[in-house]
Amino acid sequence: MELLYFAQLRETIGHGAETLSLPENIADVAGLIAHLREKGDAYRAAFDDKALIRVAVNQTHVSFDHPLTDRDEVAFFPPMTGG
Amino acid sequence: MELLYFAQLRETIGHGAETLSLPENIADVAGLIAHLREKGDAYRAAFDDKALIRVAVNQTHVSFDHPLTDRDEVAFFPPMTGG
Amino acid sequence: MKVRVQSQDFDITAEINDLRSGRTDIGAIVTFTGLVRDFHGDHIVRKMTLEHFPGMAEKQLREICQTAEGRWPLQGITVIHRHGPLKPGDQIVLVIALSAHREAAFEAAEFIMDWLKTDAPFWKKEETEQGAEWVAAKESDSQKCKKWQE
Amino acid sequence: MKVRVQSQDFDITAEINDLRSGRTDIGAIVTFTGLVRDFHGDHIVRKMTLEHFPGMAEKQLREICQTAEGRWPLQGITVIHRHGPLKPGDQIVLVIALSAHREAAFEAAEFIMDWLKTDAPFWKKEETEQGAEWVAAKESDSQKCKKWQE
Repeated sequence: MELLYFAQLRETIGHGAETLSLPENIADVAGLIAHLREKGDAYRAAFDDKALIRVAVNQTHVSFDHPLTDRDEVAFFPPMTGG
Repeated sequence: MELLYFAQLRETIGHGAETLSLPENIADVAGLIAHLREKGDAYRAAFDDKALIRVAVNQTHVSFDHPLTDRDEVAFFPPMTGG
Repeated sequence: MKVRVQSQDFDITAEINDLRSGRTDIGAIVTFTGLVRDFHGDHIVRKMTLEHFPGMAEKQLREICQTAEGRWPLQGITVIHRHGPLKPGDQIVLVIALSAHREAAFEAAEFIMDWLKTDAPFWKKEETEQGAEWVAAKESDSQKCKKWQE
Repeated sequence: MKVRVQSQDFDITAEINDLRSGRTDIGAIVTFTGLVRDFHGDHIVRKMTLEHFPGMAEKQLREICQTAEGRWPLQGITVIHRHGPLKPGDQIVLVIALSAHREAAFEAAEFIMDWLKTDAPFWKKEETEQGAEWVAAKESDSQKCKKWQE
């Protein structure tokens, strides 16, 4: 799957995009976040406060219980501040 | 006093401005309208429906019981339709 | 506050730039432009003439703007109202409201338009295929003013 | 409906003319323009950078406009949102709503702005004398969206 990070998350993690093979035991966004937090301090810091994380799967806003497949594009970013 | 007429009132009366010596027995706008209605058919037609008449004394919207003096400028016109 | 009653047309970008004039503390600009429509009910409108009460028109527009300034934190207001002969598609009126915050700019512009409709001495005469006719005031316009008094 | 996400600036009059393109059935044009302010709270803002999610930004803006079109009788909508480096006074976003009636144009423009603030993937980073900082989302912006759901 494709992972994208924007704004603070991109800066904290250190890159804006990466490819990941979705482990079979991960069923939803919450599971993916738990998996990413195991990848090191930068990821743990980026995903520290779930209240400040928004997620889009294939460019549609979803909640943390949204199911995932290995073909999804998953984007993580903070609450939006455009306009 | 100076009298001004706008829009339908100006067209019905046939002119947009005139000077009038305010008769002593006229105390307010309603009295002035009654007086003007005596001036002929055109005036009577113009002031036929009081619900469609607005009045400004010295360029301020007033109601029909507003007092008048001979130095006032009195403007009569229909409800406004700008914008 | 800039209030103008004029027969000439206006340019929205130019009026905004004039109002901003180098300021960098403005967050929100709302503009309203009213145009002559080519229809009114089921009548086709060919031309329109806008009559006004010179002097009082400007005075009323200024008073409406002052009321808006007292009610919202505004950084600038422009109101331009045209008079004279107009045709469908022509611009009639422009309201610009500047504020640090978008809600104030939106509300002030709508407030000024609602009051302008019922309090500023302008009258529209339309030329249709059925002849020339003065536009009747709409009860809905009076109602819109009332909502600001709640 | 015209939706653009671009680094270039825009001209309001030109965008209105493009949207009207010879039509004479439009009665009301409301525009909202958001600008970079030189202050945020008590911090002086020197520069701003707008990051966005290409593709999803346009998609979200189109969806918000479609919702507005379903809710109000509109004759045209333009939304332009800039990205990249900006400075105080620069234009960030433009919303134009055209309708036969002013109330629809006002409400649609405000609706689009309220939803854009919370649903369109753009993020502001400000450079102040205290350093560079990502702007925090405001709870008041989420509240403004709720009023449209009542």
